[in-house]
Amino acid sequence: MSDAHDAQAVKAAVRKYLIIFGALIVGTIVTVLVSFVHFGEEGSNTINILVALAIASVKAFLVAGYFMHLISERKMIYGILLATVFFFAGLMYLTVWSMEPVNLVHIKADVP
Amino acid sequence: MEKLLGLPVLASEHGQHVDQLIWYVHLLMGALFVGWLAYFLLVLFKFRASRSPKADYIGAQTHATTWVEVGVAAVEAGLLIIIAVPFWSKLVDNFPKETEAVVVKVAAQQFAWNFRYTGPDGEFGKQDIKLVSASNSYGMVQDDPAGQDDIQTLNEMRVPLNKSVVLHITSRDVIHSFKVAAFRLTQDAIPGMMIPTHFKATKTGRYQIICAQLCGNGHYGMASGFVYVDTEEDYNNWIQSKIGGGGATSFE
Amino acid sequence: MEIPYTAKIRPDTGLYNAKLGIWLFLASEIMLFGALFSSYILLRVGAEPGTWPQGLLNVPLGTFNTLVLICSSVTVVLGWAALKMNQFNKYRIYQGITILCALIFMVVKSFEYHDKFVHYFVRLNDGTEMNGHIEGNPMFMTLAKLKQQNKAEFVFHPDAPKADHKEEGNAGVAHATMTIQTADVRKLESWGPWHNTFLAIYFTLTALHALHVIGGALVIFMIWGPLAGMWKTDPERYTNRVEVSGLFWHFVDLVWIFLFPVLYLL
Amino acid sequence: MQPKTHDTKHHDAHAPDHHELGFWQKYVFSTDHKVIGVQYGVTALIFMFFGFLLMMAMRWQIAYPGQPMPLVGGLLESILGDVASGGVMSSDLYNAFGAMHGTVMVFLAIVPLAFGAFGNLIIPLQIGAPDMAFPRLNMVSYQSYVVGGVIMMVSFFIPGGAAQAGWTSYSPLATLIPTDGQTYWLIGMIFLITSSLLGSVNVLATIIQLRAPGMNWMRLPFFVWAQFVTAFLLLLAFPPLEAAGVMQLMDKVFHTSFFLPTGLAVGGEFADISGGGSPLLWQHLFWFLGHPEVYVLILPALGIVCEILANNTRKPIWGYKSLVYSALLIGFLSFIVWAHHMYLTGMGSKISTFFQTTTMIISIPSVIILTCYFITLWGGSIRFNTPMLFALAFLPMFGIGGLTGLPLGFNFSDLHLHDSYYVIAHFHYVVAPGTIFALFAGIYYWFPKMTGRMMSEGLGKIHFWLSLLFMNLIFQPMFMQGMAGMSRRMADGGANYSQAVVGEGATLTDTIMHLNTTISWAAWGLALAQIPFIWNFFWSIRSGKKIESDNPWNATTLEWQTPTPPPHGNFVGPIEVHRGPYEYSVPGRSTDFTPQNEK
Ligand code: HEA
Ligand code: HEA
Ligand code: CUA
Ligand SMILES: [Cu+2]
Repeated sequence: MSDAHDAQAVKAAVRKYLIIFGALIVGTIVTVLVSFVHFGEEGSNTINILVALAIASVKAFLVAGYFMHLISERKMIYGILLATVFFFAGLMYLTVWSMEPVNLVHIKADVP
Repeated sequence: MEKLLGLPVLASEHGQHVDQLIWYVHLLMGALFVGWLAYFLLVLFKFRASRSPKADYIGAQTHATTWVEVGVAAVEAGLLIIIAVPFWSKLVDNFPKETEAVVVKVAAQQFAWNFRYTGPDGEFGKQDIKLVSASNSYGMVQDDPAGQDDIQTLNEMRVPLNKSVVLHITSRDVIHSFKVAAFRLTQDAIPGMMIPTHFKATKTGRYQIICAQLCGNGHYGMASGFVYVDTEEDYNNWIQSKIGGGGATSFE
Repeated sequence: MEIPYTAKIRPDTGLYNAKLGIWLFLASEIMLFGALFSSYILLRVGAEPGTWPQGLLNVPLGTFNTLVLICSSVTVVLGWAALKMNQFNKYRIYQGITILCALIFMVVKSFEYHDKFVHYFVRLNDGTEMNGHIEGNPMFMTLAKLKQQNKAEFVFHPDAPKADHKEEGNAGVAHATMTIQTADVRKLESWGPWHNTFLAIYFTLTALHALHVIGGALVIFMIWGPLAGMWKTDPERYTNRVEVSGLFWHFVDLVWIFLFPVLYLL
Repeated sequence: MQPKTHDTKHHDAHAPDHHELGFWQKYVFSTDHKVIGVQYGVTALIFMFFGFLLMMAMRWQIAYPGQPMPLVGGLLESILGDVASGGVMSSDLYNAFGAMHGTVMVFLAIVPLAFGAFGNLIIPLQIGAPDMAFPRLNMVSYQSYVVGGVIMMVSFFIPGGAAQAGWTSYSPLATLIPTDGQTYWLIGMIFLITSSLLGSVNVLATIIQLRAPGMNWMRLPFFVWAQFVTAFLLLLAFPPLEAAGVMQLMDKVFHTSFFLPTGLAVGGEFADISGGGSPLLWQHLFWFLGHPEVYVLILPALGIVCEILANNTRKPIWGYKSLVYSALLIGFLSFIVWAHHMYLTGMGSKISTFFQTTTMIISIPSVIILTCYFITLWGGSIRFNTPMLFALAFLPMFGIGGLTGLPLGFNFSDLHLHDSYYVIAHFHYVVAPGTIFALFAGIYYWFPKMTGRMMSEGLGKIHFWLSLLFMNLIFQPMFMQGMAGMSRRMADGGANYSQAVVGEGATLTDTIMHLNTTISWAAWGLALAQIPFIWNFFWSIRSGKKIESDNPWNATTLEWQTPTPPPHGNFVGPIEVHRGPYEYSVPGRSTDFTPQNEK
């Protein structure tokens, strides 16, 4: 495994890791700065949430993709993660959907 | 068919459709069960080792089973589309107009049922959560005029015959469940939520309210609540007799 | 018979056992944190409009901790790369930094927790509500404890009302030290998880995350120190161990990448 | 540490064989999958028996509410104190026993037995692996299970007793009951969940990585497939419950309000909590596990039945591929049907339509699996030995349980049946004469593999016929009670409800009430019917008939192609697989079975 060819590849990878490191730091700082700016309509912070989550997702992609080598991982792992993501999405989406007021017949009881 | 299945008396309008659905599903189940069981016993007899010493590598070559499976799926789909979905929508989406119905607020507590009627003005009095206390369990705002004629009862709910009744169900402490078997109606009473449901009684009488959700050590004894289905006249008399007892609390 | 593929890769799956194992484990971790995130969303969406507290947390400290974790993530992967290139000493240094980062993270976190535990909410019998600190900065003080200790009064430093952020409850209260009679107090509680739903989910999520940090750091430390002898006997398996513990560590970092904006900024 | 008691027994049983490993390494901290499997099995059987004991006590209270319990009443009073004063079971105690019966049966008995024991014992052998992929993790998984179990047991003896809010632990009730039982329950659950997670990682890695050469996916015995899907369910469905458990623990211990809404008035007093939580959130997270969990209970059973059917019909399983795809489909769909347990929590029509549609869809693969089993019987040469009897009885019993899931799956009929004894009967038919029968079948079937001795056929048949009779006597009447409107979780068996009304509108008629007594006597009969089994089990370990070959059932799968009991490392030489799992009665062969490793 650790033959000469491999070592070459690893050396190249190290450069990549450092670049990503930089990107992650920048990402963090941007997230913080952006949080002080208010986007969209007054009283709604939907856009702010989306922006913050978008940056976080990019960062997550970088960590998972490169530090965790997911980009070049095997089919089996993709399969497992795909299933997980699917079920997670199901849990999140269906639960949130089930509890959305428009989908429920009940209202919040202000008084017992 | 009620007798055959052992269902309790039926006293509500939508209940007949509940019974229908239960009946049809059981027909499907019965057909499947009897059919397969007959096959099963036959095969056990026919292919027992002493009678059939050598097994057949290939076994059955049949597509009949696919049709059974498709059939089951089709019947399930049918029941879903024809009965279950439309009638559920009717129950939860198509509420009768509250002006034309009797509206009752139901609040469960360990281990009793509280009911509240609007009284003649057709309006519930204001309530405020901060006012809830042992002596004012509904948190009634004392000087709200709409609240003066509200009627509160404990463990006694009266409804007129053949008139839509809309219930707003909630709970004060833990989750209970408002079930009246004769109405084929069950609805969880969940604290923090006001859940509406409705029914139309079709038979006068006195029906027991069952608490169908484990709610503590008194759950089994949460049995003193009743729904009385009265004639329109009796019902109105009762309402009249209750007004005046107005703002009095029903707690304890 | 030995168990196959503990170090070697199985040709048809392209994996060695531990790597598959850790990914499976991470899948379950995704569901664990995913469920908590879903709960957070539900509680937040379900909160009465305007009651969800914002800006309760210290953003600079949070940012600093984020950078610390990112840093540790890089050193983990660099350490692994060093092993791949047969540079054991370099690996030792990198992973050493990782462990250090974990320590720094935990120390900073404990300061943040402490901040909350000495911060109080008071409601007086006349309905006045205030937030602030009790003189002497005791942690977890409660009304019952005060009474137990026979303290008839205590000195209270209310928070300064913030200029732009709407602070919970203390609008209009003067920023001055005051003495409060214990008898006047109806409710006294520190800003622990019990104080409101936000703090509840904040403490739950970050404490669970912190447990992962501690666990991960311990494993990395064990491989780095006490178990390092394996590098001599079975370098391939040793490198795999470093990789696997690294995968876990990256995941911990990943969780924080989401926790930080969600809890601190939004 | 904890597992000592029963391991001593085990040690006795195996006393003759000597090894350089000491007692502790060999039996308590063993990393051999077979030993761990046996540990799991024996522990789980004991818990199962305990769960049954709880239920027998409850059945007394249901049949004769308020009367002191004979024999055990005094004992309970002296151990548990006030909750059983005068030997009468209080409703607190009834609720505690009920919650713990559910918990013990599901999490401490069936899952560890079906997944922990059978999974551990059989999977590596059937795929031709020397052990599980992570032996040490395997050991930790077992230990974590024992710790969880001990915590659950200890909770009976703390002041106030064990958890009382049902195995579903709905908040706010679970949170508001002032005693600590629920806290113990939650901590215990966290250990049990950890155990299951480690176990499932192990099983998945083993199946994916350690298959012998030639053992490709479509040559796996269906049992292995069933365990594979089960492991995935555990892996991905349990963590949300763990999250929920942590949150409920926070509610209980740190007085947060994850599941408590604003404005609770407990006992008429406005509760001083921060509020803002949601009781429904708990239900969603619980049932997100809860539903996959029921398939965790049934899939291994389906797997066991498949092995035994093929072996005792002496022919290949009909439709192997559709079995595999159905199992995968069940696994997949089981994650998106959970809210059928919540139809009556105030759902609108869109959501309930979605969930009842998925519920109906998921019944189809079950129908397919059963159909495959039925068709397999056609053209066989059926041997009626004890394992086969249990496996055969499983089919109609699971059939009844499964079919009665349908009326529950339609929200409109659930309106009447929800939380009634109909539900109790539904799921007991699937888990008791269903899963438990399959597990009995598995025990009788694989017993010679582990001990080198057969269990007695005669006693086995007595056990079978009596169990079949009593199981049906117990659970069939419950359908009638449920239909008539009897609610579950009634500490007096519904007496209050039946007495309160006379005449028209009476909820429960006398006939329905009398069934309570019938059921209870049948339950005690069922207990007696287990005596031949327990005797058979322990007696046969030492004195059962010795098997003549390593393959007493003339089976094809790999576990029978090793020495008995298998040595550490399982197989003597390298093993290679050449054919599918169920090559029975292959034309042109001299024997009616062709093992997988035979060319
Ligand atoms: C192993 C466990 C198990 C299994 C397999 C199932 C299987 C199914 N369950 Fe069940 N269920 C439980 C365990 C299980 N369940 C438990 C424990 C509860 C209660 C929890 C609680 O509240 O405490 C419950 C509750 C429950 C409810 C909630 C009821 C309520 O609370 O109101 C519902 C509603 O949809 C439901 C539906 C179903 C359906 C549609 C299936 C389907 O998957 C069934 C599919 C199977 C078939 C359709 C059978 C096919 C067979 C044939 C066609 C041949 C038959 C003939 C012969 C053999 C002769 N179940
Ligand atoms: C896997 C799950 C499982 C199993 C197997 C069982 C098995 C049984 N259950 Fe239970 N039950 C539940 C899960 C289970 N149950 C759940 C989840 C609930 C709901 C709880 C709640 O409301 O929260 C419940 C509730 C429940 C109730 C309703 C209580 C109520 O609502 O008030 C009743 C009533 O009769 C009941 C009865 C029985 C009976 C008679 C058996 C019998 O079939 C038991 C048969 C057992 C055996 C035959 C044991 C054999 C064991 C051995 C022989 C051991 C041998 C040992 C060695 C060899 C070492 N159960
Ligand atoms: Cu109220 Cu049960
Ligand atoms: Cu279900």
